[in-house]
Amino acid sequence: MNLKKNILPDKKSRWRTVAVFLIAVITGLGLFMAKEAEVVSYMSDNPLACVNCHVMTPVYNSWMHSSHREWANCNDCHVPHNNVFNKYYFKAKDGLFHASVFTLRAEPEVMFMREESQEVVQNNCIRCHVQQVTQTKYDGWIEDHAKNRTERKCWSCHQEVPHGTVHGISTIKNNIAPIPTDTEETVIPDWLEKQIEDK
Amino acid sequence: NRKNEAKYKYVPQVEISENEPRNEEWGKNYPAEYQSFLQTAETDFASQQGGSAMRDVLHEDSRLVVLFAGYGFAKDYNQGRGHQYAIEDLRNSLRTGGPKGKGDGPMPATCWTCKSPDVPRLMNENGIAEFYSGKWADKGAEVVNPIGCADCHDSKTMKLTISRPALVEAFEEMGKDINQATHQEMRSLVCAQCHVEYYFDKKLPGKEGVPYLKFPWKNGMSVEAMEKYYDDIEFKDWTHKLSRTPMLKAQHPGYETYLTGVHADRGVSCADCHMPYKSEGGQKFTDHHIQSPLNNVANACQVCHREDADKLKQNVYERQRKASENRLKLEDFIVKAHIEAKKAWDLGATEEQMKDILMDIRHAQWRWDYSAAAHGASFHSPVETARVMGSAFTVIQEGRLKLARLLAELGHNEPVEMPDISTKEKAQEYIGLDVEKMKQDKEAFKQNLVPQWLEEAKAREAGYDTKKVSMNK
Amino acid sequence: NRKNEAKYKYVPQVEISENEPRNEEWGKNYPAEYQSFLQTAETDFASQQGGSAMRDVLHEDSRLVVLFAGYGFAKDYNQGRGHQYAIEDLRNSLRTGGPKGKGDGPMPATCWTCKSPDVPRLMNENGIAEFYSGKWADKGAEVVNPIGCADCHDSKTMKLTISRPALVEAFEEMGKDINQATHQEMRSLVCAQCHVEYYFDKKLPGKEGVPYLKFPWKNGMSVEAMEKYYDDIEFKDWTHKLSRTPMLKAQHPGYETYLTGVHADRGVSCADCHMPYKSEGGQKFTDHHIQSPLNNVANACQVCHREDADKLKQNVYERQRKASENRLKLEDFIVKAHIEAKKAWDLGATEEQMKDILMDIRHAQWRWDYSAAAHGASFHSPVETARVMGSAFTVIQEGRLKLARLLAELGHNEPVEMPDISTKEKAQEYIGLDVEKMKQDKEAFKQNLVPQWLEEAKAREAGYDTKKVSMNK
Ligand code: HEC
Ligand code: HEC
Ligand code: HEC
Ligand code: HEC
Ligand code: HEC
Ligand code: HEC
Ligand code: HEC
Ligand code: HEC
Ligand code: HEC
Ligand code: HEC
Ligand code: HEC
Ligand code: HEC
Ligand code: HEC
Ligand code: HEC
Ligand SMILES: [Ca+2]
Ligand SMILES: [Ca+2]
Repeated sequence: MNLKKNILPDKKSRWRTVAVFLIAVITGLGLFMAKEAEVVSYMSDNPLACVNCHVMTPVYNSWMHSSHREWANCNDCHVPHNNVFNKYYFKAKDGLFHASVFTLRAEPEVMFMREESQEVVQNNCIRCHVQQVTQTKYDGWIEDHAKNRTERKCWSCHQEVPHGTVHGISTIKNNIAPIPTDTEETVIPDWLEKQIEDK
Repeated sequence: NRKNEAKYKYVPQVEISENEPRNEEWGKNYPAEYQSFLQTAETDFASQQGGSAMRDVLHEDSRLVVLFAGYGFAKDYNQGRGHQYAIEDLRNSLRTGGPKGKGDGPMPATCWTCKSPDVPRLMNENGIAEFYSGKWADKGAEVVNPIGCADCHDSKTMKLTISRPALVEAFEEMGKDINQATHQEMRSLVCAQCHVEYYFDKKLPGKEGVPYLKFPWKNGMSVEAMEKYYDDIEFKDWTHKLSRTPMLKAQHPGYETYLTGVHADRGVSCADCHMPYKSEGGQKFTDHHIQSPLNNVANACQVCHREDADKLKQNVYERQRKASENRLKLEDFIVKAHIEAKKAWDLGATEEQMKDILMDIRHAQWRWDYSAAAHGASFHSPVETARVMGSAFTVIQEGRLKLARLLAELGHNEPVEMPDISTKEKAQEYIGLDVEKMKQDKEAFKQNLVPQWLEEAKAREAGYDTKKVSMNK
Repeated sequence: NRKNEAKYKYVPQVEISENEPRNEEWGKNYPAEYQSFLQTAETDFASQQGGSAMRDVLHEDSRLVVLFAGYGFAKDYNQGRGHQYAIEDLRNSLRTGGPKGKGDGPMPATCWTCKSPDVPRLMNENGIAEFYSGKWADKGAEVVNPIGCADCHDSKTMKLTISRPALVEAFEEMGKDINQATHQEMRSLVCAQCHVEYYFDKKLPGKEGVPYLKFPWKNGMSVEAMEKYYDDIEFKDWTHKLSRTPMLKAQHPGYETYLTGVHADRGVSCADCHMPYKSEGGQKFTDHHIQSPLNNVANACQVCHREDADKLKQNVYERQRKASENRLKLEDFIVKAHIEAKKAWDLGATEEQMKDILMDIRHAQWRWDYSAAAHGASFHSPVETARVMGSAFTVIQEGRLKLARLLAELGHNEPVEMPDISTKEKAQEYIGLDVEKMKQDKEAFKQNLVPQWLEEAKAREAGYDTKKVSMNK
């Protein structure tokens, strides 16, 4: 009761109606957001989860054409991997943030990683490449690596890993990518399917 | 919903109908892809052994004339060039002869299958077996657009799609469902519609006599598995003119050999190297200028390899050099085997005496061809290519030893004299080809029949246009 | 600076004198490296074709007995195992026979060269040519420590160092200065002191008669360059017992073939795979358990390749399988050539008639051996290995065709009957080896001479110890 009191204004107040309305809107919006963003799929590691948002298509496509496609999916880089709890906590937080921005249509033309995200990614680069970047025996092979890697972000040099050197929502000509909502599962057109059956 | 909104952020200029064969129509909606696609008309790049320039394979290596004696490839054989030329090169090739009209000429209609987006259109309109029926010249007016969008894309969704039944049927024969292919696999499978070994099955139950296009993958895609497939059905592409061997032609097992290489093993697709991303005006798209990646190392290789472009080229060249070093020796041996077999026949050898020998020649040349015909194989899969050549060396050694003993028995115990086949012309003369005649026929065909085809096609396509406008509300 | 700080973090327990041959002395200062080094005594890992387990090559593939007829390798041939066994295996090998004392036995002192850190010590004390002089048994009491620290390290700085003159001299002959080698190159060059093709030059001006250890690299390291080198100086390792061919033995051109592979091309060194970093108790050090990397894929391969360990193993096995498939066929052919040549001699062939044929056999077997003897080559450089085998296929085909014609001329126009060589024992009997006798001699040697050697060595080394303590202020 107390709680209700704290949230809802006095029955008599005209704010009451407004508040009820607002709550309804927020809940509805939340559900809408969840649906729009395919919240459930967002829990998975499948990169398709990210393409639920068209704004993610450019990064998806650039990743798809990158050296890392076969080894690292989005979450391998963008989500902490130090422990399971952290992984999902970060994902949820991040997901809600993205979803809100998205729903508000506030996405900038060119996105940047927030500082927190940068740290996460940097740690993930190191997680996979730890031997290459920390073993002194590669000092000779990769000049200056030892010093630079500690003071700079990996991608300040490895600029094309994995999204290429050009960033921004409009950097991909045709925003075509396989999307999770795509229910069509066959790669054979109907006419051909029929012709083969008829044969 | 906003996703779709974004997906079609580009403004569609026209609505593209199913199986639209005219690439320029698609190009109206996707100008960047179309412009790059047009670049496959360029012919100015030659690498060590590939590239888009016209390369006369018989001229560069006249042994092939003898290897293919009695078969079309001895007449004319060029290295593949850009997709834009698929129709033109097919018309120009001496292999297709100089038909004078419908029902004429050496080749079946099936030869069109891998050359044009008119093919799925026709198959849809008339049926698959109907498409494969008849002579090549019968469909000259129908098939006019070079390889293009409708060969690989669904016109509604732009998704990659399989437009050729042979690949679907081959998967079925292997007990696989091509619909299970992942997106990444599709980026190779669209190529596997054409860049594969094939044969014409004239004994298909219910379709007897129709040269039905098939891929011999039932037992697997290795050189041995396909060889067994052909041996089991006692198939032959032709009978060799000199040695009378029942021969097999390995056309271009590009996909099959690619699969055995380390790039395929690591999930790298054909499109990754031959259709990398390209940036123009700050925008990225799939480069549809399909060509030798060596003309585009920065986008094609350096995405994954941080090496110098020159070094990467050298890596490719080195593998190609090592392969061709042995390939040429192998060819020498097989050429000799054909000529030695001819000598044996001339000296009165019997069918019985020749039987095993001819099988050795058949198998050796099949294996050689499997390793050679897909011009990319020595890079796509250098280790498998070398293994296959090794197995060919083995078979041809056995064959030539038998031949040596047979010849000795027939009274000829010394090396058989070899003709001068040092140039394409000499070799073609040796096997008895009248090239001048063939060229004249071809000229006549180009003067008379081709213009008719083009006119007919123009009239037909003018019809589509109207249909098109009406659809484009 | 922090790097140096780390480098000298250990507290030296003893001062190690120049050319200290006793590994345990070094081990006092570098216990982690020493402990891992001791693990080369393990023999519990067998991969598809390698590993540390004892593998009798002649038992696994009895064709080799015939290929090496008349030579030591027909008696006994095992795959290399851990460095700890270098001395023991050399003593146990039937190839070194059963010497009864100084001046006795089939092998020269030079055989010790690649087996022990006592070698640089002796060379320093007595001179290089002096070391190579005399019989193997002459130095049995001097060379007792298995391959160890002093073979690769400078005792003062611990820097990698070249302790064997043959490698330095080979570089000079190629007009190169080994002192220019980078640190990364040194990580392979220390191995190249031993894992290379070699021969004994008994004609060295001024040192005539001394089997001086040389690497035949003057014209290059390819199979053709070395072949030419040997042909030019008309060198032979032995005369084949059946075919009377002047033969060459390719010992283990590991470094030469490695250099032609993609890993070397990318700057990956032997040590990267065979001596990766290892972490123990938070401390990182170079794993001195030199072995098949397949027993340690995580550290050896996954540093660079993030693939599944199983997949990486399969990559290796696949390359090895493809190589051995052709290798075995090649061996069959060369075995047959030897036996056919014997038949020809038996039927009265003349030197003149046999000359070319024997050269073909010589070259074919040399090339086969070059591709096979370094057991790692089919992975280190699969493409070059296949190329070399292809060239061997070519030469042996020519040879056997000549043989077939010659045999026909001599009245034998049919396949030569092959003996049963399906097991090591049968093959050794066929080539006329008295294995029982050899084993008895070996037993006697191990009972009588070896214990004497060990005692002498113990006494000598006891002397060093005192010297050592005094140095360790
Ligand atoms: C190998 C690691 C890695 C993988 C895998 C990866 N990213 Fe990134 N991502 C980065 C790095 C590094 C940046 C920063 C790029 C820069 O600032 O230059 C980045 C930046 C971004 C940005 C900011 C926008 C921009 O263009 O810089 C977005 C959005 C993004 N990634 C989403 C994704 C999605 C979605 C996926 C999967 C489809 C993905 N990432 C896969 C490493 C990765
Ligand atoms: C609901 C739509 C949506 C989904 C689903 C989505 N994103 Fe985003 N994402 C956005 C929007 C909108 C932004 C721009 C935020 C800004 O910079 O204002 C963004 C920004 C980012 C950034 C850069 C900002 C930052 O957080 O540092 C990264 C990285 C990123 N997304 C990664 C991912 C990954 C990884 C996934 C999938 C696991 C994903 N996104 C799924 C909408 C989405
Ligand atoms: C999940 C593991 C993983 C993560 C996370 C990861 N990488 Fe990689 N990276 C790989 C693998 C696997 C390869 C390919 C190695 C090979 O082919 O030998 C690779 C290759 C590379 C290469 C060489 C190829 C190229 O594209 O130039 C660079 C540079 C590189 N990574 C940098 C980075 C950077 C920078 C990050 C962080 C932004 C990162 N990696 C994150 C696994 C990872
Ligand atoms: C100051 C620039 C710089 C920074 C910062 C940097 N690198 Fe590098 N890195 C290089 C250079 C230069 C090379 C040499 C290879 C090349 O030519 O790209 C290299 C090579 C590599 C390679 C090997 C690529 C191959 O050839 O397979 C990996 C993996 C790598 N870096 C990962 C990282 C990671 C992870 C970080 C961050 C912890 C990082 N790098 C930070 C410059 C840098
Ligand atoms: C790892 C990169 C890579 C992949 C994957 C790849 N190729 Fe290639 N391909 C090459 C290179 C490099 C060449 C050699 C070009 C040359 O010699 O100029 C080549 C050559 C070719 C050629 C001969 C071209 C010419 O100029 O003669 C054809 C055709 C070809 N590839 C088709 C395919 C097909 C089909 C696939 C998939 C089944 C495929 N490639 C996969 C890199 C690749
Ligand atoms: C399964 C698909 C397929 C079929 C069926 C097919 N081709 Fe081709 N054709 C190709 C491919 C792929 C190439 C490119 C080969 C290369 O890389 O060189 C090609 C190239 C050609 C070329 C140009 C290069 C050259 O060889 O001169 C001609 C001409 C040609 N084909 C004629 C024919 C003829 C005639 C037939 C019927 C007997 C035929 N094709 C059937 C796929 C096919
Ligand atoms: C419809 C059949 C067909 C399809 C689908 C197809 N090709 Fe081709 N391709 C051909 C033919 C035919 C030629 C030879 C054209 C000529 O020489 O006239 C050719 C030529 C080539 C060449 C040689 C170009 C040059 O410049 O030398 C390359 C490379 C190539 N194709 C790669 C691919 C790749 C990669 C794919 C898939 C993304 C693909 N092809 C899909 C039929 C096809
Ligand atoms: C030989 C096969 C082939 C042909 C022919 C072909 N495409 Fe593509 N196309 C591809 C492949 C492969 C992709 C990459 C698909 C992916 O990665 O999802 C692609 C991607 C595209 C895309 C998606 C956006 C992009 O750039 O990645 C568009 C749009 C497109 N093609 C249009 C066309 C048009 C228009 C034509 C005819 C002028 C055409 N294609 C002909 C194979 C082909
Ligand atoms: C999408 C990534 C990708 C692309 C594009 C690519 N490669 Fe590779 N390449 C690989 C991987 C992965 C390997 C396997 C080795 C490894 O695991 O690091 C490899 C292996 C190789 C090797 C060693 C295999 C051998 O045959 O010895 C060479 C050489 C090579 N690539 C050259 C090229 C060239 C040239 C191109 C362009 C025509 C190219 N690659 C394009 C990823 C790629
Ligand atoms: C890229 C990694 C790599 C490099 C570099 C490399 N090796 Fe190997 N080596 C291997 C692998 C893998 C095997 C196969 C082991 C097996 O079959 O169990 C092998 C096998 C061997 C063997 C046979 C071992 C056995 O168990 O039979 C020897 C000896 C050897 N290598 C020595 C060398 C030398 C000397 C060098 C440098 C000149 C070198 N290797 C460079 C990976 C490497
Ligand atoms: C240039 C260096 C070098 C010289 C000289 C040398 N060896 Fe070796 N030896 C090696 C190497 C390296 C191996 C390991 C080979 C392998 O990977 O299997 C080996 C292995 C052996 C083995 C154990 C495996 C086997 O073959 O049974 C014996 C025994 C042996 N050598 C005997 C000899 C004899 C006898 C001589 C003199 C004729 C000799 N060695 C001269 C380098 C050498
Ligand atoms: C002083 C000579 C010498 C040097 C230096 C040397 N080796 Fe060896 N190596 C041998 C001999 C001899 C054997 C065979 C020992 C036996 O079988 O008794 C051997 C065996 C091996 C084996 C087989 C081990 C097994 O478990 O099967 C490998 C792998 C190997 N060496 C790698 C290397 C590498 C890598 C280096 C350099 C870091 C190196 N070797 C340096 C002489 C040497
Ligand atoms: C077959 C050659 C070889 C032998 C034998 C050998 N080492 Fe090494 N050692 C190496 C190589 C290679 C390295 C790596 C050097 C580098 O990268 O700078 C190394 C590194 C070291 C280092 C530097 C620290 C480290 O762990 O990287 C020490 C200390 C060392 N070895 C001690 C020893 C001792 C003690 C022995 C004898 C028990 C020994 N080594 C025998 C080749 C050898
Ligand atoms: C220090 C780095 C490094 C190490 C360690 C290493 N590799 Fe590689 N490997 C490479 C590079 C670089 C290439 C060349 C391809 C490329 O440029 O990506 C390569 C290529 C390959 C290839 C393709 C070449 C071929 O023959 O087809 C295979 C397979 C491979 N490595 C397996 C292994 C295995 C197995 C091991 C461990 C025994 C290993 N590698 C150790 C860096 C390494
Ligand atoms: Ca065929
Ligand atoms: Ca030798």
